[in-house]
Amino acid sequence: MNPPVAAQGSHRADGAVRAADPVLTARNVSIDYEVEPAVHAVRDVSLTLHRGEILGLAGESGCGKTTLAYGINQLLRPPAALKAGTVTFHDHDGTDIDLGGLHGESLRAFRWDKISMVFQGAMNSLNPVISIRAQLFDVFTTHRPGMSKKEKEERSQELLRKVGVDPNRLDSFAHQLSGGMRQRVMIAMALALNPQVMIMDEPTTALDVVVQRGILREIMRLREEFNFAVIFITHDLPLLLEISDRIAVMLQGEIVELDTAENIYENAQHPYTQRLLSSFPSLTGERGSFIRTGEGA
Amino acid sequence: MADDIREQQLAAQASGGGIAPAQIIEETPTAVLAGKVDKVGVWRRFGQQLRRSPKLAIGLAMVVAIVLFTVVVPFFTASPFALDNPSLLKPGEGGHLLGTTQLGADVLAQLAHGGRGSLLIGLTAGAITVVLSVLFGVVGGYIGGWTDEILFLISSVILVIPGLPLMIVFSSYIPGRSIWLIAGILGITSWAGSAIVLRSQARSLRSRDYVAASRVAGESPWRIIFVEIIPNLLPLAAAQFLFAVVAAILGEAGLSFLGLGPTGSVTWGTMLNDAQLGAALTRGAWWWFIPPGVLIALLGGALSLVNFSIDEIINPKLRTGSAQAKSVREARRKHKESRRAAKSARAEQKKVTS
Amino acid sequence: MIRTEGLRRLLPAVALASSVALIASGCSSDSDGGSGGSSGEESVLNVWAGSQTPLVANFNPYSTGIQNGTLGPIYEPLFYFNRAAAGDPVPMLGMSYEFNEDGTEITVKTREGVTWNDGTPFTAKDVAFTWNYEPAKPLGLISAEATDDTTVVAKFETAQYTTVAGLFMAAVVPEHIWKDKSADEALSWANEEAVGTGPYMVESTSSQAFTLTKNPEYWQEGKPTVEKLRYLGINDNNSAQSLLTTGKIDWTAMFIADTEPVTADGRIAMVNTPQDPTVIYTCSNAELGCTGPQTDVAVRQAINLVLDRTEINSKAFSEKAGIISPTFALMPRDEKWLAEGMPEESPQTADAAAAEKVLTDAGYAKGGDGIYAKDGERVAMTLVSIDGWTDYNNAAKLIAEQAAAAGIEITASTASQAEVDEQKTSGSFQLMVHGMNGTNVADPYQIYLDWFTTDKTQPVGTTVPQGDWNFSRFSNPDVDAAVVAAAATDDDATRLEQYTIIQDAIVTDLPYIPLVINSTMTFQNVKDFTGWPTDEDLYAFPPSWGAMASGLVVTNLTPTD
Amino acid sequence: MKFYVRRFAFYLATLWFAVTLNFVLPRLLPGDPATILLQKLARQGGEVTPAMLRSVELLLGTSDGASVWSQYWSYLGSILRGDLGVSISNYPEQVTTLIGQALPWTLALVGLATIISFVLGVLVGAYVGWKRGTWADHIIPATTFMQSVPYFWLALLLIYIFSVTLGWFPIIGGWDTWTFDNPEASFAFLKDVIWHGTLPALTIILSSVGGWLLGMRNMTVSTLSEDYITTAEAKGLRPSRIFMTYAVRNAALPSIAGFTISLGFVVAGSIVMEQVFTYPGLGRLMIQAVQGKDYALMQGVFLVITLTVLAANFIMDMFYGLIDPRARNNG
Repeated sequence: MNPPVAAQGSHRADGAVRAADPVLTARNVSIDYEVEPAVHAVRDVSLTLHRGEILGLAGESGCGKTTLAYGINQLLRPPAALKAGTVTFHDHDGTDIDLGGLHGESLRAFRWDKISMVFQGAMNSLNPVISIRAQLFDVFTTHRPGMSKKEKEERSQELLRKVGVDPNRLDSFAHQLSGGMRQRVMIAMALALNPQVMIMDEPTTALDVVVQRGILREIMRLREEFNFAVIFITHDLPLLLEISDRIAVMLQGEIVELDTAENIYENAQHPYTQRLLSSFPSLTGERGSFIRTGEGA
Repeated sequence: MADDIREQQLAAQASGGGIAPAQIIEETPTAVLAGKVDKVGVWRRFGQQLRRSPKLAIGLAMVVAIVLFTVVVPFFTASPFALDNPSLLKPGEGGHLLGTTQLGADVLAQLAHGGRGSLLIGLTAGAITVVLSVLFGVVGGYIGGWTDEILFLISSVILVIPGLPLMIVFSSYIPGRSIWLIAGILGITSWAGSAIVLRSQARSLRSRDYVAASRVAGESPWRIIFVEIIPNLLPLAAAQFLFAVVAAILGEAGLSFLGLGPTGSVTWGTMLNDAQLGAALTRGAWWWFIPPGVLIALLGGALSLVNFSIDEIINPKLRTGSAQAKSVREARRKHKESRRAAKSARAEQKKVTS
Repeated sequence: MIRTEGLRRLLPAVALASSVALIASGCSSDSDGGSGGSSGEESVLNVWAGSQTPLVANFNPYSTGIQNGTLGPIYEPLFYFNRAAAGDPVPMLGMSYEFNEDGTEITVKTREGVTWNDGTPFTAKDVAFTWNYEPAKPLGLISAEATDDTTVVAKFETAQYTTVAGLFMAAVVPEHIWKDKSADEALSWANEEAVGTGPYMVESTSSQAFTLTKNPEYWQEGKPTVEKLRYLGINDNNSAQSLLTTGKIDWTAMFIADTEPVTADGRIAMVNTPQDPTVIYTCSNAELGCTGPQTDVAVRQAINLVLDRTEINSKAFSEKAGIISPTFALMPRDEKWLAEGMPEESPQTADAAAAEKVLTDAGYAKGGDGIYAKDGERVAMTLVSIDGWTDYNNAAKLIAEQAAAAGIEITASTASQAEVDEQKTSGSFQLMVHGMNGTNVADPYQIYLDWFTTDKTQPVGTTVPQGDWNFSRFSNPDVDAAVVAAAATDDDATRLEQYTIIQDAIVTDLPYIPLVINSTMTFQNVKDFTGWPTDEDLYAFPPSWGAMASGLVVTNLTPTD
Repeated sequence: MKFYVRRFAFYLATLWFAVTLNFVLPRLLPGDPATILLQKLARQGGEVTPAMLRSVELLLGTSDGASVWSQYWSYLGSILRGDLGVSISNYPEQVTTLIGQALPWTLALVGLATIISFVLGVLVGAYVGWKRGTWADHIIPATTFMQSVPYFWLALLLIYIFSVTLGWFPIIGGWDTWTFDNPEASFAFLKDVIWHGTLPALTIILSSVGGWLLGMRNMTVSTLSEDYITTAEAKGLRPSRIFMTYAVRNAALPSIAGFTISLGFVVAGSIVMEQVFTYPGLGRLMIQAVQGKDYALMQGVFLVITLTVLAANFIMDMFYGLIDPRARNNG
């Protein structure tokens, strides 16, 4: 079989940032929804995520972005199923973990510890009936059995402070928080175990622009601080252009183009990418200045 | 907020979990993936359901069978009131398939005839229930404001007033009790639950774009209720109707057992009462006592089976939930394959790089 | 309330007999529910007299909520008149009585050496007090006074020959307790530590049962011998029968259609003493406003002829009912009151031909629909019975079917008790299956007086007052006169002459069409207790709920060992 | 705030309704209670003594011509004073006394049975929901058939099989009258009461557990597709934790919210049940009232049952906030 566009794209991309070493590699991943007729949500996708980089995953809704993200973290629920391909996690101590090989206890232990996620629709990703504290503590009790109550408490407060939420909010319940706050809390939760990869699925879609900006700035800063890699999924290409190192454009389950943000912005190869770009009003000002160097904030 | 959530929870419970609180008849991602249910009409969904779930098929089959039984059998049996047979013949004796009662009436004939009575009561009460619950629930839920407040208040009052005691008090005052009267009493004492369920749904539909649109377009509330809202509540209303039918048939049996049933007509309830008065059990006349109870249970069970399927139409999560889980093993298997495939792929990888 | 509607479950147990042993072992806590002296412990007689739970302690003879066991075991009468068999009154607190020549004055000698169970001696004063006591004052009493400690004299407006039984059967209450109870109090008072002269006194009460323990000072030497009576509250005959078969009940009276399984092991014996007539009330008197075909005597006679009482008895009354006489003299008890040439029984089998002849002779002709009619009025009537009184409902269904055979259309319908009472008292009914009260002495007089005299009825639309029973609106001056005359004489021959007039009238006129004498079945534990009334020796009315009679029975019982 | 206003209105309206209904219905009554009572007495022993006649007249004969309104007010007054009148079928006992004796039995039996049935239904239901799509799904249809069986029919069968035929359980009563003359505070008595309560409780549980089970199962299934469940999985929480704290904790809310409501239904069912078992409870009292045409008692019982259900609702209102934070600090 001749290598698909995506594969070529990725080769070039690798060329661009050869220095960094990969933290996550997906090879020829295909995911189907086993319903009548079967839906091929993700087709033969390969990509590599490097340490500390932000990889944008763009595409209109229904193109399989989310499914891919779930697939990477082994979160697929029937009828969705990983039909082919491998996902390998390269731990910082050098060991490679085949995610497909994980399940049950090992998978459970792996999740959140190495790869954490921030879901779209922050509204419903918090359990409505138990307090924020309880939900944070859950993470520590399962993954860090050693931690004392006091340590958990301190850690939780610290996390909230980091995402700019008043630590007293630990006692609050989801319905008492604004959308932005909930998302910040989710991010705090995602940081809890210092994961090496964070998958963010439309983390800001539901929020209004100002809040959105605030949260994005937060994410940028935190990444500087903890140097985790991010897979940032959104349909908002301009946003990605601002914050990503590299961008993968998905269309009907395939990655049609993968390249550095610059290249995508300056000379997009694939017609779909071009259509996407042209569909947005041209972005004013020096690209990214707003977020990267907090000017005008 | 606070009371809303309670009302939603209540509605959810009252509908037997048919609807989830705050989760209304609207497509959830899973639903869409699992066969785009909500894009097609109620009846097509029903058809799909029929093909998909044996529950519905079995349920319907049983209901039809029972109805046919009550309709057809009377043509082949003696009148249920003919007493010109010996008392308490065993099944089969003297050509009486189910034997005779103490008065010498043919049990099979009474069973079929009584079935008509019970069904009549059930359906009438069910209809009353639906009408009232639409009136109090849907109208209130849609119009909102004070109307809603008051209608809802009434509903919740009726809801907590214990039903059977109320019926008992009612019917013990009323001298001659026709089948219709009993049905009426059962109907007006047991609509509140459905009203609360329908209301919570109507309230959510109210905020839908298309409803809002027709409001803006200045259509009359009634038109909106009957053209936009009620059709969407059809499955739910149907479920409530079936609930009501079962409840009414059981209620009638209870009343009859207390000697407060319909006078001068045969129902499964009055049959049970006669059998009890005639000490059928201690006399070993099981053919007199067992069949009516069993038929009530069968009919109730059958209707519940139908209800499950309706619930699954209303709340796709229920179906997809099971559907998902069913295909879990399947998925697992596929999973293993893919891993095997992956391994081999990696092997190749190594070759290439080396 | 053996006969309370809805609770009269007809029931024989086929499977029961076999399971007795099992149950006994199952209820090991006390496998022989206190029956007799068999286990050497103190003997307890378990009684169900029809009371339902919750039981409320109320031993007030003047209260409507009075508990069974009050009249007889606790309170005693002057004389006991046996309604079960002919015979002389049994002296209780009275020794003897005599009338003056016109029967308006009664002198009673009372028993000496009797004490109330609180130690106070009983005297004639108590009797005088009882008769003068407002709630129990006999009708027409002029005065009652104790001339000495053992003599009491009562003066009445009219002759008392026929009403003396009621007077003597009333409970005698202690003056020293009741004198400071006002009439209203007397009715609403529960009287939980009843002070009586009877063989038993109250020991304990609960909502499920109450226990009477024997009165050590009882005036009959060496009696009673049964230590305790336990009166149970049970809600329906099904449970009661199960308990009877499992040895938890020693004495009860209820309807059981198939007694074989109960009496099989010889421990339980059954005595059936039919007492109360079951009849078809007809609103018979057009002059008093009755409407409908049944106002024509021919129609009533036709119905009377077309009835198959044998089938009715077997299907509706499980062959336990007695054969009724159209004279309402209870046979054989009232044999001596059956006038010459009067039928001893109503026809037991249907004679449709005879019935149709009666109708045609009366000018009726069969219509195209097979129903007789006269002057365009079809012989079609509704027959009502109280919903849930199954034997009546069933009888009604059967009657409707049988009447059709003679071209008479009867529609059987049921209605609530309240409604039936309304129809009955106001006369707004045509036909009604209902009961009559049997007389509590061996004499049909009370029935003739209460059910057939003009004084005891009202025009249709006017309510027949409480205590009057002539619901058929029957009115016949000869009968009225005969009843009065009968009451005024103490001479049997003279009275029988009067009865001849009455019986002749009612047998032809049939204002109440006789059906059967309803059964009164009593079940007795003959294994653990002896001395029960039997068919051979009906020294007292056997059922456990019998007022006063139950006192004689329990006094007469002895535990076997 | 609105929430509390509503609830208050709700309690007020319900009370008024129950009370007023009791006032209105008797005035629609055909026939005259005195006649009926006499009938009843006549049926008992076939003898109506002059004494009885007079007592009945004194008891029911008089009727004052007061206006309906003044009657209504005095009626409300007497209710407030807790005076429910005198029972005819248990003359001269006060209705309140009778209810006082019966209430504990019903509360204990029905209350306990309902709670058992509820807990059982919720737990099994949650499990079945969790194991959706497996054999467990077949439990549901089975239970609904149980649910559609008439209470009394089931009760009679149970008695016939376990009490009459096998003799494992007593045939009647709340305790063994042949052993204990009166209820007493002893262990033996308690044991006896439990022994007598088993079958009645079983009846209630068998015929009411299905509803809880089905509701809980469905709620669990829908809850499992909520985002926060996915989050919990992604967080790598242990299945047990996800099941209890994330799924069940949420799915149970509707059942709990509906618990007190359904109490009314259970009480209703238990009425027939108590009749069959001759159980000394409220239901038994009610039926006796109906058969004795004892309207004072009938309405007293109806009122008390309603009040009990209301009280249960009130308690639930108090505590619901604890289990559902969203219902707290509403304003």
